[in-house]
Amino acid sequence: MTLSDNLETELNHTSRYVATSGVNDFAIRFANVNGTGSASANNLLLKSIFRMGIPVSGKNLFPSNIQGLPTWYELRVNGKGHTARASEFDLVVAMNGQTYREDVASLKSGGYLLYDSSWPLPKELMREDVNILGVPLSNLCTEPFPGSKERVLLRNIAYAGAVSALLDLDHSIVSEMLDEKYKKNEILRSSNQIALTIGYNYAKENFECPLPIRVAPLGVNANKILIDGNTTAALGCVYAGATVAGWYPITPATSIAENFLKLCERYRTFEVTRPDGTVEVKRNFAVLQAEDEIAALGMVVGAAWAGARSFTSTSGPGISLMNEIIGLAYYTEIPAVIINVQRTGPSTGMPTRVQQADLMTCAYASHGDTKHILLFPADPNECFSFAAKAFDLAEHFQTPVMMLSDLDIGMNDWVVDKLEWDDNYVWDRGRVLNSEQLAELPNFLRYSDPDDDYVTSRTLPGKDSKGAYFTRGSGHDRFGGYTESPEAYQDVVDRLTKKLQRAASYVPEPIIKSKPGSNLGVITIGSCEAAVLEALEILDEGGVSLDYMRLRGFPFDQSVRKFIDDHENCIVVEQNRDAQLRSLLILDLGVDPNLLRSVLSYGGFPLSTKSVVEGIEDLIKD
Amino acid sequence: MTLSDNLETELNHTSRYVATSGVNDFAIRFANVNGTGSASANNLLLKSIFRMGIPVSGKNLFPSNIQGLPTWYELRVNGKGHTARASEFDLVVAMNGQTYREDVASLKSGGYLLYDSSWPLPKELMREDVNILGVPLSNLCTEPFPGSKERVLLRNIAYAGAVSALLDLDHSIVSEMLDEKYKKNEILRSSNQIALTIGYNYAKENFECPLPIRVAPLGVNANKILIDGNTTAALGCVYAGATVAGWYPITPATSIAENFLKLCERYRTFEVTRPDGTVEVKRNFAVLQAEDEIAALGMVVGAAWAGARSFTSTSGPGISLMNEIIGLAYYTEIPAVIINVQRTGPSTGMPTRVQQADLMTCAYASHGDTKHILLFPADPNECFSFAAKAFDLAEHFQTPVMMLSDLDIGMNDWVVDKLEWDDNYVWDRGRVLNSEQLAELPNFLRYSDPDDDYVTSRTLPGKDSKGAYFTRGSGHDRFGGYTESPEAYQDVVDRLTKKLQRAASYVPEPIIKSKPGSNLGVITIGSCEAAVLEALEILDEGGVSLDYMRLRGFPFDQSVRKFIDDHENCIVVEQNRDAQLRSLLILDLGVDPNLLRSVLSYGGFPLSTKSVVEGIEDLIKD
Amino acid sequence: MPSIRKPLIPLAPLPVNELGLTLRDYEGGMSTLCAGCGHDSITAAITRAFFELSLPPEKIAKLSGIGCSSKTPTYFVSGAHGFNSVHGRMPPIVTGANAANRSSIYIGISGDGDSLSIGAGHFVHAVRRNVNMVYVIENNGVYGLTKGQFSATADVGSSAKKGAANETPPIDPVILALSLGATFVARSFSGDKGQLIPIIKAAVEHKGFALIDVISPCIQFNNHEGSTKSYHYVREHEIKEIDQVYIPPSGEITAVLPEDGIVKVKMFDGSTLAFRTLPPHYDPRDREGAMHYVNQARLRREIPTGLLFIDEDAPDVHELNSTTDTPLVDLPYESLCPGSGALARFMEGFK
Amino acid sequence: MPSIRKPLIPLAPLPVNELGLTLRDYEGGMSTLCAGCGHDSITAAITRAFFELSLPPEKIAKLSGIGCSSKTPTYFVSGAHGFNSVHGRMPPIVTGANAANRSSIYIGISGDGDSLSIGAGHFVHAVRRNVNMVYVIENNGVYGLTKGQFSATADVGSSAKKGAANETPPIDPVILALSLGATFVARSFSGDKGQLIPIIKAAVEHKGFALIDVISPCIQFNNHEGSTKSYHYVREHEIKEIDQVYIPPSGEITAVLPEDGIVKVKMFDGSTLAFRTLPPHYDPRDREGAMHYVNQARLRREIPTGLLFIDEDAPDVHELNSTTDTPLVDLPYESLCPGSGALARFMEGFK
Ligand SMILES: Cc1ncc(C[n+]2csc(CCOP(=O)(O)OP(=O)(O)O)c2C)c(N)n1
Ligand SMILES: Cc1ncc(C[n+]2csc(CCOP(=O)(O)OP(=O)(O)O)c2C)c(N)n1
Ligand code: SF4
Ligand code: SF4
Ligand SMILES: [Mg+2]
Ligand SMILES: [Mg+2]
Repeated sequence: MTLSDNLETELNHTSRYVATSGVNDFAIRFANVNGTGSASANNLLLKSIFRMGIPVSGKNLFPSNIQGLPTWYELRVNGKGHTARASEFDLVVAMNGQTYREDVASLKSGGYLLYDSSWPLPKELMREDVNILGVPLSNLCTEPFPGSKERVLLRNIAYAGAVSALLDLDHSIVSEMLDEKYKKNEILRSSNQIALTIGYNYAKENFECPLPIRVAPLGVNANKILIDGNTTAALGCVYAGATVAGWYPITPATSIAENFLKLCERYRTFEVTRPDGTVEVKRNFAVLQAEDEIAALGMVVGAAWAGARSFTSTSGPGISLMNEIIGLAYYTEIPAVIINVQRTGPSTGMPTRVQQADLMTCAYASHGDTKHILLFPADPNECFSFAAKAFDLAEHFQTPVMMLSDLDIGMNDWVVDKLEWDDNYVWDRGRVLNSEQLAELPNFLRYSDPDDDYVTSRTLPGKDSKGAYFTRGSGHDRFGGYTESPEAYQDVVDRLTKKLQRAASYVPEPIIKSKPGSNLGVITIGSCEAAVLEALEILDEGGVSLDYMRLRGFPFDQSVRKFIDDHENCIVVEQNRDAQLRSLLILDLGVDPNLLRSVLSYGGFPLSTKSVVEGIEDLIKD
Repeated sequence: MTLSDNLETELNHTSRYVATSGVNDFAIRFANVNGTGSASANNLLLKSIFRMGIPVSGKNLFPSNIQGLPTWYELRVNGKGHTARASEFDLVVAMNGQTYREDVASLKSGGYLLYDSSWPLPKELMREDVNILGVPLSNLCTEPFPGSKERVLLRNIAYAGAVSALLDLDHSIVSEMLDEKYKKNEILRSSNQIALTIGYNYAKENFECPLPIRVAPLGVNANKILIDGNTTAALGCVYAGATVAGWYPITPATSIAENFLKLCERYRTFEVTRPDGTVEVKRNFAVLQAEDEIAALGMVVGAAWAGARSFTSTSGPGISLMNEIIGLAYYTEIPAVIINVQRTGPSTGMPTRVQQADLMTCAYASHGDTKHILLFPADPNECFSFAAKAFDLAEHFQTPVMMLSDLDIGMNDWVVDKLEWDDNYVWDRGRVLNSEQLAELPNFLRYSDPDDDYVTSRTLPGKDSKGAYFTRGSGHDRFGGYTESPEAYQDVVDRLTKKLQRAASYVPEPIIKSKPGSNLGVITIGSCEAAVLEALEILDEGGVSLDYMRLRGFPFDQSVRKFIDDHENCIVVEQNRDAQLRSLLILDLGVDPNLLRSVLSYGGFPLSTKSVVEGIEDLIKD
Repeated sequence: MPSIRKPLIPLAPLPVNELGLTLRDYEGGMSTLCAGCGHDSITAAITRAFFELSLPPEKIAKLSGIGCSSKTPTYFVSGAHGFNSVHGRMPPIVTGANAANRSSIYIGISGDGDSLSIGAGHFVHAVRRNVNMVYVIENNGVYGLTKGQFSATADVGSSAKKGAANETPPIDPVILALSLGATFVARSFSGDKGQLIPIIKAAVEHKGFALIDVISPCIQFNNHEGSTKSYHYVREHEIKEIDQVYIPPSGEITAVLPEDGIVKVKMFDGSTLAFRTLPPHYDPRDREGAMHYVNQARLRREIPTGLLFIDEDAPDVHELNSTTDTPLVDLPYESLCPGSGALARFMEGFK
Repeated sequence: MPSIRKPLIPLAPLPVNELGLTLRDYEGGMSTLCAGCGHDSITAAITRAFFELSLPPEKIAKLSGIGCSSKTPTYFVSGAHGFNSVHGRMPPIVTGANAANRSSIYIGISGDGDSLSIGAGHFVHAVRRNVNMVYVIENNGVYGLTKGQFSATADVGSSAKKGAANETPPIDPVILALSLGATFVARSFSGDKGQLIPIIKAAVEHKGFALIDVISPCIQFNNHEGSTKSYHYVREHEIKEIDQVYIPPSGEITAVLPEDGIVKVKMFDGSTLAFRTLPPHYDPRDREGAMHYVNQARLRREIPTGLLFIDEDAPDVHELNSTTDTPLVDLPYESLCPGSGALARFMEGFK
């Protein structure tokens, strides 16, 4: 145990990770039943707070089911910008009888409980040490909304109204948002406005509004947007010039392909007039819903072989199925972009919950000796830029590139910097020879003449007979010919090793935040960032100073090695059971396992600051 | 560089790894065209030498093709029992014009070249420093065998005759073998005998027989058999009581399922007389040729769920395809035996060449956090016992078990100890509750009440309603119920971690050969054994003493850790590019990567002693 | 069990079947599907059919892939073992289970996505092998669980909830199965229990692969106007031209059929299937006739339902394999292991 | 190129096609298949058909899975890009390539194992999507490359080389494709170049998925007595009842057909297919009729060959997708990237 034992005494053991609640600093949990339309109410609140210029986050904890099961929405407001998942709440809106017990338990002492007081307070919701706010939501909605289905939906808007009064939300912003949302449907617009007002007025009239937990406008969101990572990943593919997507539906990746289709329909269609005068809409893209994930990646590889930028998006089970073709692309050196929006495994696991548990399987996917380039975005902004980057890397290195997003990033709305695009961007198509270049060669040999990155030049079918060669997943030599000779075979696979090593200096460099003098480092990845950064701040306040490194790509660059070497010990924080990121560091950099310790979280909910603080403290104490 | 630098001066740099040729110590290379029937000629020689009681090995280096491409057969005779692949030859039988150049190059200076002298000596075969033995094979066969197809085949038997004279093989043994082989076909028997005699006599008459490289009868094979690992693996499955096999053809695994079927037809069929008096053959087994590998493993898992011992056999691409269902079996805790006869990857690679390159992919197969039990047989004898063991482990631990054989073990004939079976063996069906046991329980909860190995009890469908439960690859709690709760989910996967840890002490322990005082260790696996042991003997003669450990199962037991701890440094010898066994050691035992260095061979031919000696010397020199 | 809660205490004693079990004994856990989902009605029909057949719960094995449809095995017969496996792979899993224990009654529940996209290859081969099982496709033309993508059974012109129309021609599982030599092919509608229950019974009794393609509207994503798998559309276009009554081995006929156009098929276990066919000359043993009939109806935008084809004589997977009558799982180890003597003799061949 | 070596120097100047290329220009590497393998004859037929069609070699893309059959793309048109991919997955790979570059001519070569076992799901969906390609199944009823296991097309009663008889009913790719709505379905025999060459030409011209199921004996593992895919058996049982001549767009008819029983089909590119059908009323545009005809012949143990069905009007994958006429690979980046301005506007929706 070399981890700074001496620091232990300096630690403050009160619940520092539970941000003291107050103005612009609180967390709310909405407990709903899925399929009842609560999402729009919760989203309304999230977005209104965002528009008031306050840092906010919303985490949707939903079941793998369409209707009738518990679903939660957790909203955290934090003026300092700490928006990792909270683990205790200042306000609980309890709309689901099935989960009353755990909902009320998640409430902090002194917190607020809002329930539908059309019926007597259920005994499971009783708690002496909290403030109970009964709003007769159902009763309030009975008269204005006679349809029972409508009423179920609008009851949610009514609680949003009440909450907005309690938190002191800018009523004009909230109301304006409803106008925007239903601008094409006056009936819905007005019923939503009515429901909002009912709730709002009830709270104003019956409670002391605002509560001590409330918002106060800030101006920090001017250059921010509120967006999910699957939308931005799809945008990244559009901006990278991807033309072919092969995909198969799977939660939580589905909305990438669906968004890509929608975006392409918006930006990449044009009308042509047929000879008979009718108008046809033509598409500068092809989105192919495949029969399964094997086919999806097969289509991507076929399209990439033919020269298109192509990608697929999937999640764990899809990656398992793609294993064989990933190896084919690796060995034949065909670019392929795979976006893996990770969920909880193994097997079907919990499809609507988050983990980062496909790191190993992706790094070494397929049988035989293989290794792949991985990108690890941490938020929707990076999903955009890394998705685009994935195509450059895939084509530059002629190999599969996997972007490992996750359900938290992909499906929740995050406040991030506005996306930006450099119009001077030039796509890196890699070494593709055109007819003029071919004409200058005595002959074309597919796997010969590597450049400094150990990449050889390729040609595209349909273009020039001189560039014709035979792509094969079976043994081939540097000329592209079939071989079963040990030397000729090794020659090619040895180049692949070196090529992948070179990629380390092309993937996005790690984000490092060092303080002078700290000899402990924390290493993390992807969606852990917010919780880890907040945890480090809390630990710092308690006198434990740790340096920070977030990895953004694999293979690991020497800068990663240097960070580890510069510290006595490092703690790797990640969301899986088997410490997979730590494993990759050990294997790829040859780090002594004793120098890397783990804080793991793998229950399926987005990482909370609390679990990171506690995890690190436990290690330091040991 | 901590590897005993001081030893360097003690090394003797002559070619010690090329065994000095002579009596019972030489190697022959037969260069043939595939599909011409050379296998039976070469096999005749192998088996005759075996019957003379001399240690011998035959390595078939064949192409992924049915007819017309180069194929080699390498036969090594070594009185001391060193039968690893030789890399230089004392005699080359050059029957293939396409490969003359490399064939003659593989001949040692002073060695013998046998060619078909019906035509003038081809210039590619000219070499000043070797003895050339022309046998006019085609001419000799023209008269007795007028059919051209027949002649091609029998020309091979003729060279076998010549070789048997040159090597002083016991003629009666050789000739008896032909009688045995063709006992049901007199025409073939006599033509083969004629061809054998033609070659034999020609050599006797024209050369000084025997050559200095020759055999002398030994008595060491009395308790030995000459057999391939796919036959013994199939036997192991039969003896273990496996009743269901789901499989899809793939080289080099195909013959496991085919042998299993044949063996079952022999041992597990019986006749029943139908009411109408006709006789029907009934089968106590089901061999299902699946539509693909996914289905093959699906069948295995279905059968195991229903309570049968079931298995599949496949190779790399099949493992890639099975990834998803491997994870299903792991997480639902269903036994499944998978035999992976490894070939050269990645992708289709070289399907008829050997590697040990699926170690990582098998150890952590499937998305999400997973880990699997692996067995590493080193020869056909272990294929038998480990195959049987695999079922015990799979049922005991209710998890997939993969036996990693390879093409060299699986498809080549090896001289090994006779297989033995203990009739007192009791199969370990693991914790399966029957109706009486169920009756004693208040209720049955699938994933509750773990034993010391963290295994819980299961029930079989079709038996008892009280044992009914729902098997699911989605999130489940210890009761077997569906869950999306972090704690309930973690509870189960944490038990799986511990269960897999326990398995370490159940897999076959490593084979360790230590000499007092050696501070360097060599760690290896599977079919590397013969070459590594011979290499260590050679190095020992040169004054470098190394301890030996061959791993036989994963996860690794503490004895493995101890071996590593007991040595200053270890060298890991394995047949893949990426040092996968070394990676497993580092990850599973937390070994500092700096303590493990690699000797890698991955060209696709069976490991040669030379490459091991050179590899170790290079490391020691560094 | 459908998602509407039942009163906890039954008002009158429930009727019992031959095993003395009530309908309740054939129910499962509470459904978590959307209220009104067609799949729940199929669950109810299965529950009733199994109850009426007096199947011993422990003899039932219920398996599925992944999808809303594939969740339903939890909702019937809690006393039966179930296996909710992975997407598309239920057919080989049943094939293996069935090989291991031929004495169970296998019912596989699948969706149109599960069976005809990712699982298409397995479906084809389970048909080909004539695996002895009831295979239910809960066909809603859509991927329910992943929220509304078109499946391979979506008809051309059928529109998605968001308006886009499907262009790619559908795969009709009935035609596909018929063309592959399936031995029992039926189509029904989740809304029509009167027809579905006897079909399920007949399928259970059938020796071999019994396909029941049940149109089962997804009220969440595919029940709007424009969908050809909506309640409305099916009600308008269904033709129950082929109807049948299942007559158990006892021979007691529980329904009276007009004698006109009756076809009787003797089942493996001695029970009888009696068909009333409206087109008087419809022959449920004429494979090509059945295909023609279904194809022609499709052109008229009609959906003929009922048991469309049956072949009781084809060998099933066990006959093809000559599997012993004893379930393989029940064979004692002694009958499986040849023993050390046989091994020693076998070794002689390798000397 | 078949495995018999050709003299290096041609004796007379070789005939050239419209592009000035000789037959040699359509050949590939030396075959490594067994001498006498049916697959080599198919290679030769493809070589000649492509030569006669004057296809620009660089416009040809030849793809395959894994198997002896799948090796053959190396043996024709060296000047074309080829892709020997993985077992069973050629259809999606072609689908992707075709989506990316619709201007190439795609030919996929597969085996019966490759297409109907491991690749069955993909085959089904490539048919359904009407991917514009020539799809050749080199059908030998056996797994050649893995040495003689029965494939899914092995007929019942067909015996393996070692004597075991196949029991499981076969999948007939022609019936399967017809039942799935395939738009071009032909069957032929590797031994019959006179028939095969015009079929290949027609398949190239066909807009959409063109299946050619070619019976192609495996002389190594499935050419013995008892095999129904042997040269002997096919020669005895083949009926060339449906024959056709391919008439190029120029309209120049190179073969004379008896006027009796002639059916002409106009192809997408203006060429014409003229059929001579022996059963005088055979209508190659009648899907059910074709199925019926093939099914009936099978009962008589006959193998009808020829172009059995064609539908030139069905939309192909690009029509279904409304893909732009310019191959996607040729679109400049500017036409694909909406630019920073559009992005800024898009961002407004997320404020
Ligand atoms: C390998 C894999 N790919 C994708 C998914 C995601 N997925 C779950 S259900 C489903 C489709 C369900 O459609 P269907 O079978 O028609 O069932 P339904 O929900 O309509 O009843 C998909 C694609 C998965 N679970 N596994
Ligand atoms: C995933 C995978 N499984 C199995 C194999 C082994 N394999 C190679 S070819 C082949 C079957 C070939 O049969 P077919 O497609 O009919 O081609 P043929 O050789 O008969 O022409 C198989 C099973 C493989 N290459 N990949
Ligand atoms: S989404 Fe559709 S298929 Fe799924 S439960 Fe709801 S109604 Fe049924
Ligand atoms: S094994 Fe059969 S299919 Fe393969 S090349 Fe030889 S003859 Fe042809
Ligand atoms: Mg569906
Ligand atoms: Mg074949």
